[in-house]
Amino acid sequence: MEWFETWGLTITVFLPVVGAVLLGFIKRDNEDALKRTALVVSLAAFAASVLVVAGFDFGASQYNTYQFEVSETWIGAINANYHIGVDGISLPLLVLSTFVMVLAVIYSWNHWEEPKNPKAFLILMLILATGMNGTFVALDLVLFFIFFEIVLLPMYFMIGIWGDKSPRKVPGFSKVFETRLYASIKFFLFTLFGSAFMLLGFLALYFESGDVAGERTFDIVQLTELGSAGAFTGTFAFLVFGAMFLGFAVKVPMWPLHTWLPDAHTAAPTVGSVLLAAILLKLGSYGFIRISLPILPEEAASWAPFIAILSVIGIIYGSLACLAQSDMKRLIAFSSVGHMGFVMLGISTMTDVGINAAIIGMVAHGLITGLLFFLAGSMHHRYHTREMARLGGNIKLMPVMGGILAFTAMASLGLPGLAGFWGEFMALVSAYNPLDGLSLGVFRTAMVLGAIGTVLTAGYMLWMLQRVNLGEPKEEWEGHEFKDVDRFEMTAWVPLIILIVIIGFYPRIVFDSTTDAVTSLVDMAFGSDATASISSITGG
Amino acid sequence: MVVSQFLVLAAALFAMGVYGLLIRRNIVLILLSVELMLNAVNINLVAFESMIVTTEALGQVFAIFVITVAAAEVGVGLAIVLMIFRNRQSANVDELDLMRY
Amino acid sequence: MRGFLYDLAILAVDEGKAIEAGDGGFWADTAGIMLITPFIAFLAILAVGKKLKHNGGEIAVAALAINLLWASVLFVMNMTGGVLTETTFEIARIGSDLVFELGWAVDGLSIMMYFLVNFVGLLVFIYAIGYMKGDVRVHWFFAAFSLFAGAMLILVGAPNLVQLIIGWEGVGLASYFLIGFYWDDLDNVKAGNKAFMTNKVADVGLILGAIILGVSIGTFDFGELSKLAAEHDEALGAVALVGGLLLFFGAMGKSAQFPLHIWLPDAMAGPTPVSALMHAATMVTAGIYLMARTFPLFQNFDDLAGDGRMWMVAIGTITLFAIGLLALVADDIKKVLAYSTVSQLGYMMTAVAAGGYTAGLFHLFTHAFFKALLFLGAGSVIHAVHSNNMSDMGGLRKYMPTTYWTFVVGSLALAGIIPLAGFWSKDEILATLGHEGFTLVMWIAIAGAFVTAFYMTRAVALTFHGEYKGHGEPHESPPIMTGPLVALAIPSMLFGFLNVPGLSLPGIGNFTEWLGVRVVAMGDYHPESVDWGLAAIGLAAALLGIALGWRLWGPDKDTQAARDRFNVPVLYPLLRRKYYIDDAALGIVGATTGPIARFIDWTNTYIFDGIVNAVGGMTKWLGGITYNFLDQLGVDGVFNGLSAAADSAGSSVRKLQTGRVQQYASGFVAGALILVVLFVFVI
Amino acid sequence: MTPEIDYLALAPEIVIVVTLLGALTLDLFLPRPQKYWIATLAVAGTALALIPLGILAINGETISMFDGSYVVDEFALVLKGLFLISAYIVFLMSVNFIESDRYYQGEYYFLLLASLLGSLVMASSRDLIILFIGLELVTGPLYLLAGWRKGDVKSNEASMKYFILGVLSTAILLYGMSLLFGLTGEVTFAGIAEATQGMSEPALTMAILFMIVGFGFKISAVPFHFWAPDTYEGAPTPITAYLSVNSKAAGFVAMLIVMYQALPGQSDVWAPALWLLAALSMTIGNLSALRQTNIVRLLAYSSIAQAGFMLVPFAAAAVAGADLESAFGATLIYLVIYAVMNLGAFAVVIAGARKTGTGEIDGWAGLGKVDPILGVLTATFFFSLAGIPPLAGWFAKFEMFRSVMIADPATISLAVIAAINAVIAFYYYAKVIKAVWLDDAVDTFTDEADQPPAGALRLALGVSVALTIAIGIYPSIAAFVRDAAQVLASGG
Repeated sequence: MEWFETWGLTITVFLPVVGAVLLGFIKRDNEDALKRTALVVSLAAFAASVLVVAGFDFGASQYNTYQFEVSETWIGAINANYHIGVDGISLPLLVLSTFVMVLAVIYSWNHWEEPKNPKAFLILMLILATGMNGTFVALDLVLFFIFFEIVLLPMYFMIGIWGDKSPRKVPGFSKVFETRLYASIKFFLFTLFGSAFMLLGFLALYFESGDVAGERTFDIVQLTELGSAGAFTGTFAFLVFGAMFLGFAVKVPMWPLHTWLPDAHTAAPTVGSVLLAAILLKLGSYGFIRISLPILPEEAASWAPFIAILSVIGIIYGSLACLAQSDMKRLIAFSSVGHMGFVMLGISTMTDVGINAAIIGMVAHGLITGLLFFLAGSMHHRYHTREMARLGGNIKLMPVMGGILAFTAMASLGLPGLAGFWGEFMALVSAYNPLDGLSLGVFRTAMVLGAIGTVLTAGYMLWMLQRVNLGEPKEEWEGHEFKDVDRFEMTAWVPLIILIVIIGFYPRIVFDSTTDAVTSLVDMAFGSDATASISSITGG
Repeated sequence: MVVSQFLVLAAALFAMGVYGLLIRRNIVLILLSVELMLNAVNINLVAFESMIVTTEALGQVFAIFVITVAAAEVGVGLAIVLMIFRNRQSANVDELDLMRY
Repeated sequence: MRGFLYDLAILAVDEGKAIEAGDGGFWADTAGIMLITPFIAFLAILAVGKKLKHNGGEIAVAALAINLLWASVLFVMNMTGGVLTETTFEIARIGSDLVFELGWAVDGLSIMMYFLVNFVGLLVFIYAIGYMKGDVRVHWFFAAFSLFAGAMLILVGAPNLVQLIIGWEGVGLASYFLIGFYWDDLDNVKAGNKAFMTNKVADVGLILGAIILGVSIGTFDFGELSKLAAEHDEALGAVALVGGLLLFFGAMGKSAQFPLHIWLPDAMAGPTPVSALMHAATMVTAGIYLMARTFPLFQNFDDLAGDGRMWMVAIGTITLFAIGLLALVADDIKKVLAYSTVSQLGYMMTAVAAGGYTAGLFHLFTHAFFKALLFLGAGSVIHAVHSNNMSDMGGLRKYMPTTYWTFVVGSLALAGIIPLAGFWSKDEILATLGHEGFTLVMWIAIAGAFVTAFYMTRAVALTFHGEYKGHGEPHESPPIMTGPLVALAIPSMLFGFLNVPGLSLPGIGNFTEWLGVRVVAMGDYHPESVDWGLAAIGLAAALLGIALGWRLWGPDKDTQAARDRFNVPVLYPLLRRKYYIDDAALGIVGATTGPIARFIDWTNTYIFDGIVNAVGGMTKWLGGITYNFLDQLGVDGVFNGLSAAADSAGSSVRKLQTGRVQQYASGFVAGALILVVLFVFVI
Repeated sequence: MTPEIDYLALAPEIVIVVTLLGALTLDLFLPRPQKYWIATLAVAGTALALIPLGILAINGETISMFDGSYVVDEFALVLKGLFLISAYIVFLMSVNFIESDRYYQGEYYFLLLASLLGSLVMASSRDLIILFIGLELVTGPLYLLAGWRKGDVKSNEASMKYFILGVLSTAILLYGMSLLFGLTGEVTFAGIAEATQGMSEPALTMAILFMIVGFGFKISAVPFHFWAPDTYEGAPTPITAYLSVNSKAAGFVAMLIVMYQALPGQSDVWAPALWLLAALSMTIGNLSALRQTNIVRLLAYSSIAQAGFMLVPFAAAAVAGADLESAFGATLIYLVIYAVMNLGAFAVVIAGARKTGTGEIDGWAGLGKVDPILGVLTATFFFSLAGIPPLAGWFAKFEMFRSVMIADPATISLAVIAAINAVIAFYYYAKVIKAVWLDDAVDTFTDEADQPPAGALRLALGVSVALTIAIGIYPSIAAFVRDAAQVLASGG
């Protein structure tokens, strides 16, 4: 396994894109071969990531020390390196990403959107996988940027080609757009806008590091050391943080930069929405944890209340917006705004509890909302509408699917005992007692509002269940033959369900990986007295 | 000797050239305006050379190059004029606005 | 391991009070099985329930039977010496010392609840097999019912606040499922939503309270909490008031305290067994249980034990009296029982809040039996006449004797007639209130006793006496249903003696002692001897209620008819002058109780329900505003506006491209000139 | 005295000269059907010229002739390489394009080779006169080539506009040069650099500005860009490609040499001026491109905007303590990458126009479904132009941003303008991709639609796509250009 220490991550990241190339050589009409190859490749990538977990030393997780680390010169001229590695924070997300990718491939086995073109679709999916896995392991700002952006291309085509073809009237424009076209370009422009400024931020760090450390570097590890040593401060830090904030906040998405999300999610083909919700949104929040916070701790602390406020607005706002939706998928999309609000609230507290909350929140949201989008897709597949007004009595027509929908909705509203609970609960815990020096007023208000947000969440989820799942089916479905969950859907969904329950009752499987890393991250950024926020006031 | 008169002359010629290029409608006349401008340059060069005497008489050399190139340019120009005239029996630049926006 | 309770016991010893408790050995160590079997049953029923004879009912019963074995053994062990231990395992550790644990506490309190839940639960499950026969998707009923049992046991077994929250929301979920069990009709679904949402609102209090307390003392562990409370810990004291009241708010939701009681009557939309087990016997008492679990917190800090307590007692008092009156005008028999449940919960809450730990819990204990009994009886009746309305019943006693007698027993117990269970527990509450100085409250409680007896008599009279007004031929329910009735009637009669003040049963002591050594560390009050004077007053009130009730709704035709005129009391004297004195009496009663009851009914429907609906509607409306205006026009509009601007800018800019070469040249020269001017002359 | 001449150093130029003479003579003797031999010759000659270039590069020593007026150093070699390779690709594009035309191939290749020669000469020039000669040699033939389709009035108009504005710019440029000469008495850049060191003189400022105007025409920077869209549209597409790559590059090289070599001391004059041009070019170019419906015109405006991006690093040079090398290198790298991907884009345009029979973007709808490979290529090149990783374009933009990230309001503000423009630009590049992939096919496809592009064109596409992706994934390939930059950046 020696070689795996060095090659493990590289394999995990690039296997999918290699697979994409392979698919390129397979005849377009040979669908089975295409699907099988894609499945094998994604399974292999998942297996690789599992091997990484197996070989991961959970004991040694001092922050900023990475395992399976590789560092090779890449762009020597600007001292940008191919530097990758995992730690307790990125590990769960990496596994989540490879895992969901496998399910996505399985699901798409017999769910092809029009115009049917499995070859192109699978190729795009695999490219996407490389982008996502890469972002989670990149330890060099330039590399991170590249992976962060690679994700855009496939998603643009997924939404644009296989997206929702219904017309959409856009305020401010005279003409009516096809939803997919509007959504795809909107998605791309928003993210591009954010990442353009993010890049400026990275560059600024690069030069500043040259001034303070003698050698200019994009290396996250080195920059983290500099940052935690207080190298970056003042206006510089403010601007840099702001620039990176734009990049990450758009991706998360944080209010008020979220408006691309409902359109993108709604327009995207099922698998697209799933990956978008399950993984892509995490790239932003991961960026905050991995880059903004360790490298610019003081600045992060001074931005924290602002972020907290935006997060809470997001929570309330997203939930309220959900209550106004008539389109099931759009409702689920808006729910993401609220859930990611909790994640960001956790991060904004700058405490180990908060950041742990954020990470488990990301994982849980990935599983739950991913599953919700699978369901929405499958139902659209059968009803050919997502209008909740036309649905109803689904559980009578399709008991299994209805049951799973009910389960997932419950998980999504943060029912204790299911995965969704820990992220929300611990985010609130951390908000009660944020990093010393942060305004208690702001954060405790945030806690209360967040708690109220959970009520709203429950509200729209039950409302959705009532309109979609319960009551008598509408007349228009008289005599329709509805095929309940088929075996591909089952294979894709059951793992998610199991994981949601397991994490709900035994969150250790995530925390054991993250907690040490997070604790020492907070130690490193804010000094050891900042950690163990719980004990900091009780004296242990 | 005094250089400034020459410079003023050159500037004036150049200005006329520009003026002509802007208001003349006939392409041939436009070409002539260009000639004016180029010659203004030559006057400059020679005048300067006479002021600061360089070992290789760079000014004159430069001027000769300019004259040569100018000749070539006009040659090309006239070719184009001919081509256009063939196609539309006119040498009026105003009529050349097929492509816009 | 002996765990936190043991530490507490030691603490008690320090206070010089003797305790002796075993660690329960095998039975306590394996008590966790009780928390798991229902979930296994849940999955099993979902998997194979449809195929079984009783659609999985047998699985559910089996699961609870196993549980009852453990529960009973522990119950007995606890009687004879006491059991005190907990078992936990870590499910999450954040940083150095924020630890989340799951596990099960085995002490007087939890054992009492284990027994209660499993005993009543088992009987109700058995009953349900008969009751649900031939109904739709029975397997789902039993699955959800088992889910409830599991969640409830997780709740009562919780050694810490987090596990309690898990169970807490779990039972909420189960009740959502079961209230909306007949979801083909959206009204039932809405009732379920209403229950879930009301509780969710209250849960905000619970969760915030848990966070505030937990973060302040660095653990969510009940033992730590009680210990620190007993030690008057400062960090805890600082947040005791707000934390405690937040917990109380949470309790108000589950235990249907005024004004959050509104969901409970609607919850009757569920099948009757559900109402019996969840919305009478066990789930709704979770709030009381929470108060009891965190009892030291409410006792040991002046602000909370002072002003805080006033508020809580006040809420409890309003609940027990005002809501009790509503039972007088309800025609749906289950509604009558529901209002009665709310009012009884009011008693318990008042008692616990006032410091009557034992009194409150003892009433919880006895109430579980006879209220379950009443509901099952009502269910049996409904099963027979296929209607919930007492106006479709009457005279059933000759058709269904067993049901009748058991129902009467339950009613008398509830009314608090000596020597039935209700009498002793209610009397203990009155005594506690008196002792703790809530004299006014005590008198209201006595009045409440009168009202209770009054409406129960009405229920019995209208249901079982007079002549039958329904359709078809009602018949006694099958043994599988009457069996549980009898099985519940016995404890309803006898269990009062388990805690007669001053009476210690040979070898097993009494309820107060079983409840555990923990009490002693918390300075609660429980009467050492029966105050017969007070008892007599309480009893008198009850008897008066029964007498008036009987007089008013007694079995003769005229007054049977009078029941209908009762809703329009102004006309009543004009129609009947015969028994002038009686009329006068009736007039007074009618003219007073009627309007008051109806007024409260009105407020109930138009104010509190109104508020809930208004809040719901408002929120939706807000959602509309947020989305349609803010999002689509505002935030989103900015984005669209920008790109639209860029678009038009593009079109205007490209107009420069006129196609005229000389205009290009002019631009060219102009550019040059501007540059020159700018850099040579300006800069 | 006779100056000693290093023929190896001049070998590339000589090879080209021989080739173009050969082309001329062959044209006399070959019957029409065999004319394609001329194309072959041109292609071969260009390729051949790369050999001595390689040798020189390996020797790596700087050879200076004619008292330092003509220098063959790493910088010159890099640029000559760029010019030769891009010309090579343009020839490949031309082969079938011209064959399909009924016009004279001989002259076509002769003129193109002449222009190429001009650019080669200019890359080595370290003296006003040679620079001027070189520039004119680049432009002169192009006036004619722009009007190559004699019968086509559009083509006439294109060449006419190009010509008139061209000579105007030449005149202004020369006027500037003459002033410069007058002020310094020098024509070699080294000499001028010395003489102008610390000189502050309105006339000098004016001279510099006039020269900037002259170059501004060549690189089609706003407001000297008006000719570009019309000429691009009217000229034969390969020539357009050549215009937008080689002649633009030539203009930039001239600018680079003059600014960094001859006038390093005056950066406080030219940097702000170029700041202005950069901002204008990016903004106006992008905004106008938004509404274009013709793909060639769209590329024209895009090339204007791209010129703006390339000018950005210059603006940084003025700031105190600016790293001239990285600024210089940034422009150079951008130039190289831009050349590769823009040629690719034009190759796609030729192939696509052949299939769809139109240059209108709407006419390309659904091309991706008819010919997926071409569709993928389109996406590759246009996304690369938009600067989306992992395609070469990102590194160009990255370097551009890098050069201006200096703590100074002027540069930071320019960076922000550039960032916003980068986003706008994406929108219209995406328009083409949207048409090709997202829109439903309109059946305007020609009967050739199903045939693959001709061999030469395929080669052109292949070369440029390979480079685009390779550079994008492993930018170090392009980064070596920076070493070349060092030679000049620090003022020679």
